Amino acid sequence: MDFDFSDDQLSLRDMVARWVDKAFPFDRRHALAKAGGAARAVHTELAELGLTALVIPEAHGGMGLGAVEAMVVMEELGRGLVNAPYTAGALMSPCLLAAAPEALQAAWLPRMADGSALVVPALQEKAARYRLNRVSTRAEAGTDGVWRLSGRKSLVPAGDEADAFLVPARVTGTLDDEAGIALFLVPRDAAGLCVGGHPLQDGARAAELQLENTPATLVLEQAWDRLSLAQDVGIAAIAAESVGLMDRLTALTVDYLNTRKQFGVTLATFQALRHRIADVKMQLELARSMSYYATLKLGEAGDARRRALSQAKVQVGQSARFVGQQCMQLHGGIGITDEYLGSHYFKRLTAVEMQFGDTLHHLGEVSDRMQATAGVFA
Amino acid sequence: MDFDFSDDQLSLRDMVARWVDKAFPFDRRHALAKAGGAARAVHTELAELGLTALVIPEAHGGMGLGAVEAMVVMEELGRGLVNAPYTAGALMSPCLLAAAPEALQAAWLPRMADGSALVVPALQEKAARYRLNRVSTRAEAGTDGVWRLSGRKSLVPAGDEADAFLVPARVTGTLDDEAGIALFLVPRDAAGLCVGGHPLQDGARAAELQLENTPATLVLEQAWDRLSLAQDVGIAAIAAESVGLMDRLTALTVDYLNTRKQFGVTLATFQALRHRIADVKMQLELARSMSYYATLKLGEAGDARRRALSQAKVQVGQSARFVGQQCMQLHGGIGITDEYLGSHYFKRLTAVEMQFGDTLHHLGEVSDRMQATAGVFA
Amino acid sequence: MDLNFTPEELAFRAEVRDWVATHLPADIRQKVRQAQRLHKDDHQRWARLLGAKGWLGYAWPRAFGGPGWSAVQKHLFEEECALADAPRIVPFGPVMVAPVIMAFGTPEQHRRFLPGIASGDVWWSQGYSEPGSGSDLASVKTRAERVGDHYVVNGQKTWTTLGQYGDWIFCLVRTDTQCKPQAGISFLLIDMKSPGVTVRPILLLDGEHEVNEVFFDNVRVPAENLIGEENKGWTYAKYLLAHERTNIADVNRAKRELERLKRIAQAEGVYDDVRLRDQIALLEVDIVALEMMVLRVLSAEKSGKQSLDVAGLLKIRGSEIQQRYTELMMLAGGPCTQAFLFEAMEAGWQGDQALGGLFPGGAEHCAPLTSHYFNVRKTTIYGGSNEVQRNIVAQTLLG
Amino acid sequence: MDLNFTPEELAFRAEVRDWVATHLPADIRQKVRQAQRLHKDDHQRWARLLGAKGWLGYAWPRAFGGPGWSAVQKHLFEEECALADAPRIVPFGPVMVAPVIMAFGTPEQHRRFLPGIASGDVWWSQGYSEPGSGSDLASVKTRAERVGDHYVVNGQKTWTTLGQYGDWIFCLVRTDTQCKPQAGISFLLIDMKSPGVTVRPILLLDGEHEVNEVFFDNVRVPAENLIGEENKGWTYAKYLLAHERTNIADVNRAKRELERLKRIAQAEGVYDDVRLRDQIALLEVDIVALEMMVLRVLSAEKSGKQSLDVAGLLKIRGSEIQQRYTELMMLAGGPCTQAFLFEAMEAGWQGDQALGGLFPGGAEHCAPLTSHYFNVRKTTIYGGSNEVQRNIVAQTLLG
Repeated sequence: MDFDFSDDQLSLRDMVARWVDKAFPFDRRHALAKAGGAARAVHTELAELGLTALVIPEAHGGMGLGAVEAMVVMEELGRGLVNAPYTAGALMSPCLLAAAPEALQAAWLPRMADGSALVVPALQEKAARYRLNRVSTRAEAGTDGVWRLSGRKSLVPAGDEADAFLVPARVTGTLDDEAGIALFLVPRDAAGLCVGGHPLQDGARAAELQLENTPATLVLEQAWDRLSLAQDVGIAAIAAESVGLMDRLTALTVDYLNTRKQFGVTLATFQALRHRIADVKMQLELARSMSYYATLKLGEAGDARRRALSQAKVQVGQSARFVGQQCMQLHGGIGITDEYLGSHYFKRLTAVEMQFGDTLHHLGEVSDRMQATAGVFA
Repeated sequence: MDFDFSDDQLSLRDMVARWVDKAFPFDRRHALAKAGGAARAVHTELAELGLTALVIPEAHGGMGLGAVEAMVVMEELGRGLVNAPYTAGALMSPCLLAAAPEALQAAWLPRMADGSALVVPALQEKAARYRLNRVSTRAEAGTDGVWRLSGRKSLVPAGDEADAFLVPARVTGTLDDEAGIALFLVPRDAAGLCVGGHPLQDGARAAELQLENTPATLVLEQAWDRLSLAQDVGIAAIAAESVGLMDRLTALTVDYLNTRKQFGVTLATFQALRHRIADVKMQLELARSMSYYATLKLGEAGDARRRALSQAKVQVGQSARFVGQQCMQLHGGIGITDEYLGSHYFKRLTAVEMQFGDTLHHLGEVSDRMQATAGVFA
Repeated sequence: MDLNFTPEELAFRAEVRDWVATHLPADIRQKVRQAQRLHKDDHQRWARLLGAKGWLGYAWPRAFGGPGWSAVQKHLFEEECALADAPRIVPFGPVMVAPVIMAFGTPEQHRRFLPGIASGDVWWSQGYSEPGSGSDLASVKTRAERVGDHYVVNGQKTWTTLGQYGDWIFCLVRTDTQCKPQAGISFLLIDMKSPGVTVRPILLLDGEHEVNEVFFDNVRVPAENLIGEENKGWTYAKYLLAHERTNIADVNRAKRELERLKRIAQAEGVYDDVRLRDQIALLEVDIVALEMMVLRVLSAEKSGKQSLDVAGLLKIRGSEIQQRYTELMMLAGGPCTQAFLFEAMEAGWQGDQALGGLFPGGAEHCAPLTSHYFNVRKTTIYGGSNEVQRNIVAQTLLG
Repeated sequence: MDLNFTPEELAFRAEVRDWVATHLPADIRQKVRQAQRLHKDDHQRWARLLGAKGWLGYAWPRAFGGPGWSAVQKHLFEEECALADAPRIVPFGPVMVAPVIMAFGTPEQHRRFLPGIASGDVWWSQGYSEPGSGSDLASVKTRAERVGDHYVVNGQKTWTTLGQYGDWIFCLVRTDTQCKPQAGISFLLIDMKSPGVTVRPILLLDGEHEVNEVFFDNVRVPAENLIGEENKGWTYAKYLLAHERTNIADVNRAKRELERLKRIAQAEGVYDDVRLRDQIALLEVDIVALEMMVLRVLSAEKSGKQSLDVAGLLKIRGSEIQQRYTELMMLAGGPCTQAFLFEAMEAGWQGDQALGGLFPGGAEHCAPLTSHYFNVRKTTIYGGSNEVQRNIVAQTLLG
């Protein structure tokens, strides 16, 4: 039981933080968002730092590091408000591809590691909302032995900048069956694939994919467990990102309270506001605790992992909403302007709560999985 | 649209308030509670004031007044923390008996009006929790034409001080069927009736009734609608009582904040506490608003009345909990002592939330009855 | 005690309902119903229609050409407008500055300014807040120096809502720096076309241009544009703020938006999800309670028997409810509300047809939901922040 | 980073678990499990068993006869005791005054006082709060005047938990009235059997006798009972409060009570009611998050690498969670928890058999639920109210 970071992990954190300081100031971030959220260039810079190789096995040109390192990177990307498809492209996709045939791994992972290829999962179907198992996209094996996919995927991260997509599609079963979902790889230039990119509220970019008899390579036939794991990897990643976001937004708010004067004194002299910032700190530390929990539970077996990750998402979702809203309120008018850094942290925190299932959704997941005992070592 | 009280209503309020001031000081209330909560003597005093006659028709010796007058009385009884079986004996039972055969009304209502008889409803079955329709007590008509009841009722208000009980029992149907519930009158000295009285957490008194082939008089054969109405009368009554309770507890807390010194200044100088009392005031006024709503909606038809009363109970339940808990907190240690008046308001507010359905129960009722439009005039 | 409106009140309501149904332009109604972007022309068309009917200054007394409605009638008018998906009346002219002009202006000022406000022809803006003054309104720094028969104004106002459309602006300006902050303030009406007035947009976090900074650089303002006495402006400012409180809870719109929330939840297939539905049910209770509180205020005004000072509570609760329904709409809309298309705020936007049929927002109703959630973060900050309101409420209780 | 305990830590946990399972008397365990009333004998039997094992002073260093456990070991010990339904260790002796005696007492005082604390034979009480001092602890008024080789003590302490059983009491007393409040306080140990000491019960709102007033009327206390220097008591008091923070979150007991809440909900047939169940699920998340926060503190103490000052947060959250689980237990228990039988708090109470079989509470678990809900209202007030804790948290952030 040890929550210290190793020296290597601390160096990793410093490296990311230094890059943010140097290369990702607010005006760059703001300009990228205004321009529609394209972030491939940022992804490339992260690749140059070696970060896209982080969790890819050494055998495939990666660094073979683990969930804790991913958490460290995500916290710093959050603190720096970096909108890059890192969770999708550098953490979730390698997790999904780890279950692929060796040749497919060899074909893609090294290029993903060096940043020359960006592969992102396309897990969301609009009508499914947060049900990962509600897959209506169909896959059929043609007489030529080629799988072809038809259907539609939404909110695919950096979709119109990616080189390929990891697409779950239904081979058998009814709409919600967990069995019968297979995972495919579809290059962006595949026939019958239409990609429509659009900006997101948080300043990033996503795309809608329309597949019509689009040829695809099979990654994994019974993909449900792996999809669930990859989404949990995503949850842990954005939990860590949220901690970074909240940490920095809280710091901004503390600075503001200590600077802004009303009625001749700083806002920090008002007890009601002092207690509010104490409540913000509470939510931040609870979320940080559950971010650690999420990351350290990723290695557990199915249901124990699922329960833990949903518990974490419930806490992070509540914290993100509270910290975001209260820090806006504590800033007054300046906080809700587009030119102020803080409002963009709030917007990203809003998006985080709705990514991979909102708070009510994950509360349902926790509720469905409750056992007699509970706790970290239950 | 008019929320002013008439002069008669204001006089009624003053009369009750004067009686509380003169005859029901805290030490009397405290002593009654300590002695087990018996309140028949208090009921008799309210009868002497004419209050037990309030809603009973003039034809039966009552004053024939309505829901607004009942609300006025209940607010004052709440403000005075009066634990008498007024809601049960003077408001709900007359409502139930209004559907009885004329002879039965003539036999009981005049004596209820003058306080010589106390008749209370026995609506609660333990396993039913808050489901009024879950009636497992059985009624069977013997060959002698006499109905006999068997079953058990819980938490019957002032049960071991009452003269008779109004008891719902199942004639036909399965456990939860609304049809098939009839209402009976059972005198306390009926054969096969065992009454076990006990104190309540709020200082009042209730009883457990055990009925074994107990002979009973039929009040109403299809009693469901009337039972539901009577419970809604009860909800409106305790909503008004809660307003009185909260009003007084808030005033006590305001006094305390303006008196108690810490760090050389009164507590009222601390902004965090000032904001808390503002939040208390908010909950009080929302509850007061919904108490009016509850009372003024009692005359509406079935589902509209039900929805309104449940909406009111949700608000009052939330307010009662918040105001009770926060006023305790604002008092610090003194607030939670038995010798301090305020703690008894808190205890009654706790009981109110769990009477006739707690907040979650009524939220379910509201949710089940939602319509496209909402609002006071929806 | 009676929850019902009188027959007269009901007849009045029916009259308003009929008139609004007949006169509110369908395109404007559709924009409001879809919560899309309103432009100057939309606001002004509706204002002029109301103006022609004599209802733009709906709270004005008859003496000044208003309809002389009772508090209940004003409420019913507001409710009918909200339920019919009419745009909010832009308040700066008819609701805010007009009562000040009526109460403290000269007959000449009445003649000069009120007709343009009543007709909807002249667009007024508000010049209260400054960069250094948020809740601390009296710390006005914008300077007005008397030079002959003019004031020369220098300084900056901010958070000027829809100021980009403004013809005139009413301002708190400092005319005396040697006294207590409140004592040296004057209330000045300034033609925004005067040389030296610059309006600069402030984008809010939803990306919309709703508020502005207004700069004054040696702006010459005729002395006859001063309202009341010099250095007495704080009195007039407080009078205005008290009038601003009307309809502060905005419960009529909340009722309308609750209906919309239910429509969205149904369309998205989550109306029967007990978790979300319970949140909607709780909000429904909140809104009914707020409406009852508003009705209690109206009743008290009507009878004059008992005063009911709950303005602070109405502001707090009304703004919290606004924030809550937009939050629930966003959550009901689901993940696709996180797509951001600036065009989606415009009428005529084709929803699902955008992006070659690939916009993820699906039904049009989802597109603006997150923007709206962002937009209403302001409601707990402006008009006296909810923290300031709590101070006021506590003051009435604790002294 | 590693969420797992080391093999050594796990072995330690197993040892504690075995020992507690073997030694905790079944009747005491049953009372704790049913949340019934514990009497002096219950507390003391368990204290003496722990004392005999050398574990009553489980946080003591070896130098003073303690086990010298690490922070993690202390946590595991607390957790195992909680999970086994052991009573809380009454903290006033072993957890509160002992560290002060060790740190600031003389060798003679060590010899005289520590053995009785370690063995569980001597019952200590706390004399901090006074009627006029709640959160403002330094406003101590109880006077101790030096007369020869004695102090003569006059005044009153209050909120003295379980003081009715006390053999000794440690008190903050005022020995100098001419200086700043903090500067004139001394730390005095007083034999409660001394003439002039009177203990008077305060009933709390649940009707239980848990706290007391303690009056001092010309009580003569030998000067050798002074800890450290005269007028330096405030320093020792703060040292004690810092030590009191150990286990302040009480998350181990919360885990246990969550389990009990689920048992109650199941027994009452509402475990599958989604509305209540969601509330339990939310509480489960709260408890896991609190436990992780506690573990982070332990890890920081273990490595010494990074300090983690979240004591205020732990107090706030821990107490809120205590209040919440008792509230949910009451709500899960349903309307029959509103029945009040004082006897129901006693072991041996026959539950459904009381009142001739007519007690409505049904299953025994329901009887004390409302009393417990009432009882724990204190947790957000005592030990530095949650408002004071928020002041402290804000201070670390804002200065």
